[in-house]
Amino acid sequence: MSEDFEPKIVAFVCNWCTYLAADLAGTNRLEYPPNVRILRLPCTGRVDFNLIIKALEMGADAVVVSGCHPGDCHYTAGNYHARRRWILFRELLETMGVETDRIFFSWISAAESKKWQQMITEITDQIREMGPYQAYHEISEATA
Amino acid sequence: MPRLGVQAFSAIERQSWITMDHEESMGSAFAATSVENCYQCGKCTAGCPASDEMDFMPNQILRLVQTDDVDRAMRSRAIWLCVSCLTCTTRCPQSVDCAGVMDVLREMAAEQKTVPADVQRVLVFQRAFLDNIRRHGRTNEVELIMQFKTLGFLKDRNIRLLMKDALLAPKLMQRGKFHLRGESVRDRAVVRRIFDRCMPNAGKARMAAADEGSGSEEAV
Amino acid sequence: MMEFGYYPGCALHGSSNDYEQSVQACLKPLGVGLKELDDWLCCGATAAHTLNHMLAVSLPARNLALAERDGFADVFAPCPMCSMELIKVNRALDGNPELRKRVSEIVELPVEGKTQILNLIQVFQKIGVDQIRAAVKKPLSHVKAACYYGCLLTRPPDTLQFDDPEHPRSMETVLEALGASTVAWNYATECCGAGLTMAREELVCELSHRILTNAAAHGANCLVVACPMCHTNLDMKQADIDRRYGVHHDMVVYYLSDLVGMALGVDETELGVNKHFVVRQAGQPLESGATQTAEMQ
Amino acid sequence: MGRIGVFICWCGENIARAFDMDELTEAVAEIPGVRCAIDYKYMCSEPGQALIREKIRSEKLEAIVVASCSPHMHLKTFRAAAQAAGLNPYLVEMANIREQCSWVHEPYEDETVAKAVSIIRMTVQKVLRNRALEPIHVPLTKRALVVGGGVAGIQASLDLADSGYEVVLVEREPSIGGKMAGLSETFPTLDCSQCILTPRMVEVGQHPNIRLYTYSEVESVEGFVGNFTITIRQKARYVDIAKCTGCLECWNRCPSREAPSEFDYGLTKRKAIYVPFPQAVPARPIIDLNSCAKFLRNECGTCLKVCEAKAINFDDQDKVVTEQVGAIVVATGYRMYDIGREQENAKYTGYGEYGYGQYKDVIDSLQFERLLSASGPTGGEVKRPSDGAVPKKVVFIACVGSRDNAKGIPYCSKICCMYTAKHTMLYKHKVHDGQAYVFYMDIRAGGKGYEEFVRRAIEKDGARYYRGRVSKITEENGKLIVRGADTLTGAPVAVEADLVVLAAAMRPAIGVLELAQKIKLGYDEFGFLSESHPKLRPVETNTAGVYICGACHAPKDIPEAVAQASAAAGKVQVLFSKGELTREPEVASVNEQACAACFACVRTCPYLAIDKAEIRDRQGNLLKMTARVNPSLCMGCGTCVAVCPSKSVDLEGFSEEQIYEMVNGLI
Repeated sequence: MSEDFEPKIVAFVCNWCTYLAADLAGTNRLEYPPNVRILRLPCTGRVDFNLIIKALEMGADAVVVSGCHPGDCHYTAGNYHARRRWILFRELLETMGVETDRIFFSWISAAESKKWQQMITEITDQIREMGPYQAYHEISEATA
Repeated sequence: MPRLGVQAFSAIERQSWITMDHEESMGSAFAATSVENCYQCGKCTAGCPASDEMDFMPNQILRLVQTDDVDRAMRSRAIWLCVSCLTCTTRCPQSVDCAGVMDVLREMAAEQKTVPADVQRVLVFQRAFLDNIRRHGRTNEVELIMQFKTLGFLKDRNIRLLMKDALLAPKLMQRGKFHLRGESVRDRAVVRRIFDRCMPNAGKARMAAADEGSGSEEAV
Repeated sequence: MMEFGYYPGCALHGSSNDYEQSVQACLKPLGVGLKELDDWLCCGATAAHTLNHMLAVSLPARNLALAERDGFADVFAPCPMCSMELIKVNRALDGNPELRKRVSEIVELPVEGKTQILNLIQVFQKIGVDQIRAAVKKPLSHVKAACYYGCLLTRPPDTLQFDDPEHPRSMETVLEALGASTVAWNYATECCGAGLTMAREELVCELSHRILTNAAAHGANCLVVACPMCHTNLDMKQADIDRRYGVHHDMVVYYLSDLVGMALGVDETELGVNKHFVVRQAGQPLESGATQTAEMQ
Repeated sequence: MGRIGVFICWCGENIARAFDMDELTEAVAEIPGVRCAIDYKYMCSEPGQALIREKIRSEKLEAIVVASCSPHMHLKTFRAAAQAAGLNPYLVEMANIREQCSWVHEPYEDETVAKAVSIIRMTVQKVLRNRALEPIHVPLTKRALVVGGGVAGIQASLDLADSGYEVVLVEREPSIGGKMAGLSETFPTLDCSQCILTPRMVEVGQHPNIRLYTYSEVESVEGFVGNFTITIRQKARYVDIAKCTGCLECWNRCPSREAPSEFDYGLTKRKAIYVPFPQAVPARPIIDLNSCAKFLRNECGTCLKVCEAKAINFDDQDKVVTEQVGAIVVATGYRMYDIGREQENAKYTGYGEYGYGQYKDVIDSLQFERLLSASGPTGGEVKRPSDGAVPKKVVFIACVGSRDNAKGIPYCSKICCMYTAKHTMLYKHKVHDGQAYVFYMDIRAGGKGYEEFVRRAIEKDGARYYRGRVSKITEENGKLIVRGADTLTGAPVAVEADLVVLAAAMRPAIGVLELAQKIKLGYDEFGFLSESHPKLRPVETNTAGVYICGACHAPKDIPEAVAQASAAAGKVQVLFSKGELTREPEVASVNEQACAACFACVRTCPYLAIDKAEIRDRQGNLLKMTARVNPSLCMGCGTCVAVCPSKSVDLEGFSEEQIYEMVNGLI
């Protein structure tokens, strides 16, 4: 692996829990690697899984989807729907040969800034270890 | 069959023990039960026909199991006074199979030889009963009574009890209710094999009953 | 001609042979035949589930396997202890293929758990209470019965799924069809001590004494049972109980089949009623109620 | 669009310490579409906002991005500033380079700087595709429907009516008052239930703002928040209550006295034409078809003859009326667990062992309330039903049904501990030489003055409490033998009682599930209605404009039910306080031509904001079916967008295109 490889991680987070956790991490000055880019959505229920593919296609090395804990969804059940879709979608991705271990699902509440920090740190290390998702980027470039 | 033992009642496994064991060997219809569900309302005690004589009430037996004091539950007289009428199980608001727990404790107590002396007679009777089936495939009442009386006598040397029902025999005979030669099944070999498969350790069960006394001293 | 498989159980081939005699005699005029299960084994009773629960599954399972092998859809088990054990195992096997496999190996016969087990009351229900009513020759207007169900006819309710475990009425329904009256009393489902007859005699006497006392207090002139153990405790032990408590219960205890038979005109001797310990001369009317009790609270 | 202004805030040192602000601003200015990039020390300050306003005008900016703190902090501030300069507020976005960048990453590191730029680039991509939006205005009918005229419904109705709003109160029974009207005295103060409730009932009956429908049921509910259409069925009562003067001559003269009194829970009989109880509101009679000789045998007709007001109408029919309301308060209350009776669901098997329904002197606690009540069948003297004797030993059994998994009710009914203590006390006050026994599992007496109340029952009024359940009740020689356990001594207990009172569980009222389905309310496995959030939205439901209070939500006592009712009324007042409803316009919409009518969105929408709709041509022929979002209900979660297989739904502000381009901008 190249020494200077800086993973690109796209995080789709919900506006009411994980986005606020990331804000709180800031307020508490909890330092973590800058490789993560946060995209704020109203709810993880909004995450269409084509978005995940799209992100990988566009050059992300990993994707994080993080929302409210089960039962805490601001919109009642969006996170639950997201989770359910993901279970189905994951198999499809695996069949297609997508490295699903580059896709992370988590529940982080507005109070769990520490958990956010730890998760991002761990994922960054892990992806740094795995290296860039060259294979997929190449496919998408070739077909582009 | 998983071997029954006190160690199986360790804090973590206790709950799954009763559940698992029943599931594994008897299937779910046998009221796989969790003693943790008992909230000590005492309805079992309130309806128990034998509670008057029990040293621990049925709810207390469950409490002992809940708090990992299975040993005391196993040494209790209560489990041998239980008449298996299932009133407790039927009425339990938490669907705890209290009578089933009594069965399990009796099985353990018999194996670990922790049966108090004054209720040994129950165990002796049950042993004699099983032994009877093992040999004949059916109960042979005369032999069962003789065996029970003798073994019971060996245990408590109570002549009154030994002779007590002797007066009944002629009356039974008079009514044609008493068969000196009991029935046996034709295929006795298969009965033996079933017994051997179910109780590999008990082996020569016949006499396990006789040397049962050893455990009782410490219990009383 | 109706025919059921028949699992007598040890008691009916032993000291409770009067019960077998009664059952056979009362079913004959109803056109019901019984075919005994070939080479049946003891169900294991309380002893098996006290000492070894695998045995408590395997012994009844062997009998169920025999019934299946010989193609019996229904098996009549007059002893509630036997029928409860058989049904319990039936249900366990029916829902559990793994257990079926294991038990089949133990009992050396394939067993599915598909046989329907009937108790005495269910046999009468199957024949049809209306049919029985139509066949009555001597209505039992002199009978004022306390129906005693004991434990195992209705318990455990989830397994047996037979009648209300607190206020059963099925025996009353049969008796009322015979022209008998029944009393509402309190001990219909209380335990008599059952299998502890030998081992805990004093307990059995105490429990049975309460039952006899309550039945009399509610005006019954006889007790009706459908269980050999209940009969033993309440009938055979009655003299003991009388002695122990200084009373004279003098309470006749009938099997349900005795009364059905009597109403159908079957001779009491044929039914084995003369073998009971507490008896009335045939034809002598039952006295109503009041036990001469020396001590009552 | 291509005239985007980016305003980069230093936030004093908070942002500026991490970057060379000049370099950052220059890099941002390079982003395609950016017309100008400007940095300033405190963008949220008045001079900062003035700078934004000035640039919007001078540069003719079409949209702006403020790169500073979290949008949760200042998005509203900057949107207001932009609006002041004539820019639509939905064309303002924020790039969070403080909480999510400068505060958490190493200052001046390349990656930190790169991240800040990419956050801004992403936000520019978004705002480029934002559309000018106007808040959604929804008209509002300022009238409320209250379902249920028990104490909770009465409280909610009066609160709303007193604050000037019209209320439509629908009660299923012939009179309002609910369960409370039948109670004796209330814990923990022992004030007379009817003394405190009946004046409130009269107030409801006379209030100019309350339209009362008794003996009526809600038949259907259409529409949405602010705009519900309610259909109400007024059941035929065979007495025209408009003509009736309430002289009750009919009641006095009716010869029939056969039907068990509903109000006395079957302890007495009532006539065929009757007023449920003397203080009923409306105090107008009703004819019961099933016991009236006129209807049964076409005989009698006495009431018709004696009624001078000509109010009796044997040909009366159900009437259906509609009402327009803007909000709904559901206060349908509870019923008692049917002890020992046939249950509607086998899971709630009864208590045969307690002999309720078999022994006359085994009664439930609502029946005992009637025996204690001065207006009850015994005039407040405690006399047992079988022979009218004064019971000297009374056994109270708590948790009958409640906390009994085997009977299908694992929950605690919450009020039984308190009313049972009250029962022992009132009994002792009336029967001085009597003894009360209580079999209980735990005493749950949390509440103001509650624990003290229970202690008083035990210490002062001598109630004997046994901790244990009862296994069986039998009747011998006119006594009820109660066989329970005292788990504290570890022994069975038998009490020979004259009367047994069973504290049965509280269950939701019959029919509440049908109502819930009509209004689209959630409910739990026991049929209690679900609140929107257990802590923060306790009287709201997930259907906008619908509120719940009282025991339809969970078992609760009178103080709690009343407090909740006032809370629900307060929520309605908040809703009604505006001229119309305004809602955030960032909602979903359906491309109806593309919609394949699979209705996956209809099924997933948590707000039931998507309906199935028909598209017809001018002749009225059905062209196709489509999903259609009701913008008045949509909360903008976007779940429908994600589940739509044909990509025919989109979410304003978070459209498919926007998010794709934002991802593009990030990387």
